[in-house]
Amino acid sequence: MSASGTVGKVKSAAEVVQGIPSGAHIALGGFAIARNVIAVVHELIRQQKRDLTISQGVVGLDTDLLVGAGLVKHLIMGGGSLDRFGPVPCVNRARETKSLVCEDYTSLSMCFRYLAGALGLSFIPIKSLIASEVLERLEAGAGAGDVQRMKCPFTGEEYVALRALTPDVSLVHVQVADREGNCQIDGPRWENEEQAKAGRRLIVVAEEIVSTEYIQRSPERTIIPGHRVEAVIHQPFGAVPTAVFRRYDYDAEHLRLYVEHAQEPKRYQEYLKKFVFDCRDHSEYLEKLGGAKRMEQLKADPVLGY
Amino acid sequence: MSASGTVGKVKSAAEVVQGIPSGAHIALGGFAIARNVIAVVHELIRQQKRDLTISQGVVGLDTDLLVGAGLVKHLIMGGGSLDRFGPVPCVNRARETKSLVCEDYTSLSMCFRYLAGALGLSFIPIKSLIASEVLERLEAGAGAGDVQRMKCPFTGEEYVALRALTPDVSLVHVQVADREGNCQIDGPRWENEEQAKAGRRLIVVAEEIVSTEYIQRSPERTIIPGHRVEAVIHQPFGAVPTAVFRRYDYDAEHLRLYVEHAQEPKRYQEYLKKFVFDCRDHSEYLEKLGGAKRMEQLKADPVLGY
Amino acid sequence: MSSMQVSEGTKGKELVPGIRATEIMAAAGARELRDGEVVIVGLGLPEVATVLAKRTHAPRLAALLEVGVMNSVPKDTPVGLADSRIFYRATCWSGFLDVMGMNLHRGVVDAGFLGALELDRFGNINTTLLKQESGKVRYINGSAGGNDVASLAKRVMVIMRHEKRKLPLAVAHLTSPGFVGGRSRQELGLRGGGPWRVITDMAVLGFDSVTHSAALVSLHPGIRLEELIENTGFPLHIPKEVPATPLPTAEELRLLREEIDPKRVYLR
Amino acid sequence: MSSMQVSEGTKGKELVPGIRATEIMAAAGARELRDGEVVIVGLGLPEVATVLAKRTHAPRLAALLEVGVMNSVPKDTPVGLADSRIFYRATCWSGFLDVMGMNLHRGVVDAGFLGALELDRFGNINTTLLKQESGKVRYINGSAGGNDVASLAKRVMVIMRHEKRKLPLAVAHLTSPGFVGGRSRQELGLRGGGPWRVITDMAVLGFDSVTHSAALVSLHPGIRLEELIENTGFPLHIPKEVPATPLPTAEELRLLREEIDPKRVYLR
Repeated sequence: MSASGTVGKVKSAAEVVQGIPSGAHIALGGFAIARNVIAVVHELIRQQKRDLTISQGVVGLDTDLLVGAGLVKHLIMGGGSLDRFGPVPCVNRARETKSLVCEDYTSLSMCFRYLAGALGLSFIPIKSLIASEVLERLEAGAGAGDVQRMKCPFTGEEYVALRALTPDVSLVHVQVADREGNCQIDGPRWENEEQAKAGRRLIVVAEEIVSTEYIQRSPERTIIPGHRVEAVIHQPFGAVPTAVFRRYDYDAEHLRLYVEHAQEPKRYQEYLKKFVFDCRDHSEYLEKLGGAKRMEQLKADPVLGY
Repeated sequence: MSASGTVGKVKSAAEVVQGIPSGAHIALGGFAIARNVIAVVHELIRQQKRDLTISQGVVGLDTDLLVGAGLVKHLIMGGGSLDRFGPVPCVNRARETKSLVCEDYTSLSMCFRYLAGALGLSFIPIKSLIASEVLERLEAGAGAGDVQRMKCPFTGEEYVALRALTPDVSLVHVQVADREGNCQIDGPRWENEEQAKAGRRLIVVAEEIVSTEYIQRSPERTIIPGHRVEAVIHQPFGAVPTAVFRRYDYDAEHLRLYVEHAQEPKRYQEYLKKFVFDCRDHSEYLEKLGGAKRMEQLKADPVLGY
Repeated sequence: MSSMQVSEGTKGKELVPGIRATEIMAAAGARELRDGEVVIVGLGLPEVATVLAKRTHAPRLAALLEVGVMNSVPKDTPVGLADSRIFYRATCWSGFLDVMGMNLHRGVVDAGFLGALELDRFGNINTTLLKQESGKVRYINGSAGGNDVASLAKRVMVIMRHEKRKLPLAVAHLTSPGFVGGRSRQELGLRGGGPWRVITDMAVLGFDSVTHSAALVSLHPGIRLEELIENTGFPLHIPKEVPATPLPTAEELRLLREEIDPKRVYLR
Repeated sequence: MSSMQVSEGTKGKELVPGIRATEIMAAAGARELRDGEVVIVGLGLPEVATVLAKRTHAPRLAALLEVGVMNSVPKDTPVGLADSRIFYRATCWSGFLDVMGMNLHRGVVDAGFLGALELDRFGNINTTLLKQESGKVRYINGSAGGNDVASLAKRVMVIMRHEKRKLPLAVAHLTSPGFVGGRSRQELGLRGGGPWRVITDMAVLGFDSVTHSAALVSLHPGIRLEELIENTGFPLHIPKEVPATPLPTAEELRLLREEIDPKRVYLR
């Protein structure tokens, strides 16, 4: 059912991923090790959705998992990192072995590309990128059709025009949503509003489903309105081992374990087998991480938010 | 003192207006009969700041007062209305007698012009205005240098490029601000975020001054961060007779009285004399409206917000 | 905003015994909306029509107000878009950039309701000024969101009073484009689908798919065709068989009268 | 983000008895910030320097993080910009569009702190990849906000370890532009003022106003000029009289050690 349907929007990750075709352009709303849509990423791997184009402001564990699993053919990104846990190992290896095409932008130019998409503009100008190898590589490579030097029609100032990004599917992990998809996000929102609204389809993963009355109590906090949302995946601890502010902290232990395995393709396959393929769903995965007891340890202090 | 100063930012309307020169471009954050910066507008009239350029998404009582007082030479607007109380009488009369230059845009094109200003872009494309007399009049008149037909460098689609608006001073009325200028707005925000951040200088009028700790309790609600704010005018009931959501309702009685006087230049001068020139400050004006007793009547119900 | 204000002058007029013109208009407006659609509404009859649609066949209609209000459920009758009464129980408060930029300009708004001072045969709308017979110009409101909605919504619906001077051959000021000069929207370079329905207190009008000029879709019960033609300032395509606008059902009337506008603020 | 991460390898190195290189770097960084300025910060020494400035001469410094966090007062040490620890007690949570668009691109950011894998004589920064001697490329992080800050901030400050291979004649990948090819920022079409200071564990570098190539501003106490030149991969303008970088004051040291980074997470 589309966003305009009358059937409920609350679905499982498996159902949602069944509706995402191989070859799709998926925009991910995570940032490094925060609010990654891990539940959906695992499902994309289990269902072996291939030849994906992934775009993301600052790629993190989510994209690294997909690239490591060999599902990504094209990556459009502003940067990448697992914060203190190091660079993104699978992404960097894939780039070094040239097994994926990569368009390197910057945080702001990615945000502007999403903004243009969200506003229905086919392009937007920017004053970054100029005089850098970032721009030269885009012009000479995969980004050739997406950047174009131009002048302001009023001032004559030089700009780089960026082509809008309108992903086939935008995915965002949020703290709360109601059954209609009205979403509220705690903490900073990086480029989530633009990335979400740029998508032709928008699917959210919510830690908690709240009533519409809850949303109506603070409508100024609704970052994504329900009518834009096609499906809501209700998945508590859906971003583990990445952090969700005010819900739980990143799982440092598991992130270290991930990085250790991801350094080496063979060990990475062991990781995927154990934590993805051998899990029927996210609950089984959480069990492997230590289940309820471990989740309790990761749970955020209500004052600190981590 | 500028925004970077170490002297307190909390000032009176009179002090602030002393720092606004005649001939300035002022962007107003009000909308029809909501959150108008009446306290500052009255002071601009008392101090007779002339030859102003005023820009506003949908002009309301605020601009009508300034135009009626003969202080505005150039108006850049997306529309105008006093809602059920009728059209903006002084603005329309001034247009009919050609005593001011007026650039007519639309709600979205005004918002985009502010957005461009706020983002530091000298222009932004839009798909409104095309094939309308709104565009033709702009091209043939005062807006000739601010609109320019262009094509998307990627798709070839036709757009109208709009020149960014970067007002000399942006004024916004908000429900709460701390002494550093961190502002939170209740209810819809129309184009306030873009209009505020487009300004070279930004001055806010706050119904209530709160502690920074209050701001820190819900930082996701800070629409204007303090470092952008040059001065905070603390003026309870500062927008009367226009409405401030969750604080007070519009004063229907006074709005009717206003419209009645504004129909006719001579009677309008009587209005100005009584409610502006003969008041030393906003407190005296509020007294004339019925003082504390009347304010108590206008005060919003905490659940309904009006 | 004026461009979306309540249509005046149909006060209490009953077209058939016991049913007011405004009630027929509201029901006709509601029937133009489909479930799950996104609509930009103004106050007055458009709001009444939208709420009626939501309470009948279109419970998942998303109703957006340009100032940044979504799906509000007013308890008291608002006087305009700047009236706090219209903010009540909304699911989202944002602003122009979100509603008009990230929804309307983004291309996800299915329908927009507009008001008009004048509307011409090609569905061009004037909300800016009136020209008096003396040639004197009287300014009224300007575009506000009107031009944006007319340019970008997939379908534009106008609810207005049916008067010859309000429906001239050509508008005195082309604020919001329809099929300008009879050209297609694509030729004009406009993304939105343009004018779709004009709902008046006499009839429902549409636009011919080839000539893009106004056509009669249905005549309200109690209105004679000659009366309609007499009160229209431009030639109308008239179908061979003129359908009658369906009357509101008993349930629609009950909802309108008892729940949606019991004080008859708009259903006058 | 990597481009703003803590500089490594200065662990515990004392330049003069009892004062670590990292402490001199933090104090030098703090002194480059003026009260009331707007600064885009990263984690590690830039954050430590900013907090030191705030607690001494610049209480009204506005400290922005690119993810959309302003003026936070972390209680626990964050591991990166995506770490919730860095959100604590902020005055504003917004996003990239606000911080990087409506502040940085708007032109109101006075100073930006960046890290670097490599920095060359014209202040060009590489945070994308390293080329090994075999010619093999190793990817690291990319730009994230680095290129944006380098392009648009009024002054760019880099805090990094002083090593010959990290300070080559030309960077292996020009991620973030300085004075590319020795040209002025205006010639390059860039709005920001470009690289202003490079604060290392040996010296503070600046850029010659005519040639735009790196110049020694001050040498840290305990470092010999020959040692500096030996460890720099590009020619340096050396002033006739080489000033010594001021040591942190007793109060600065107390703040750094007792209040700002008592666990010596960054002041290693």
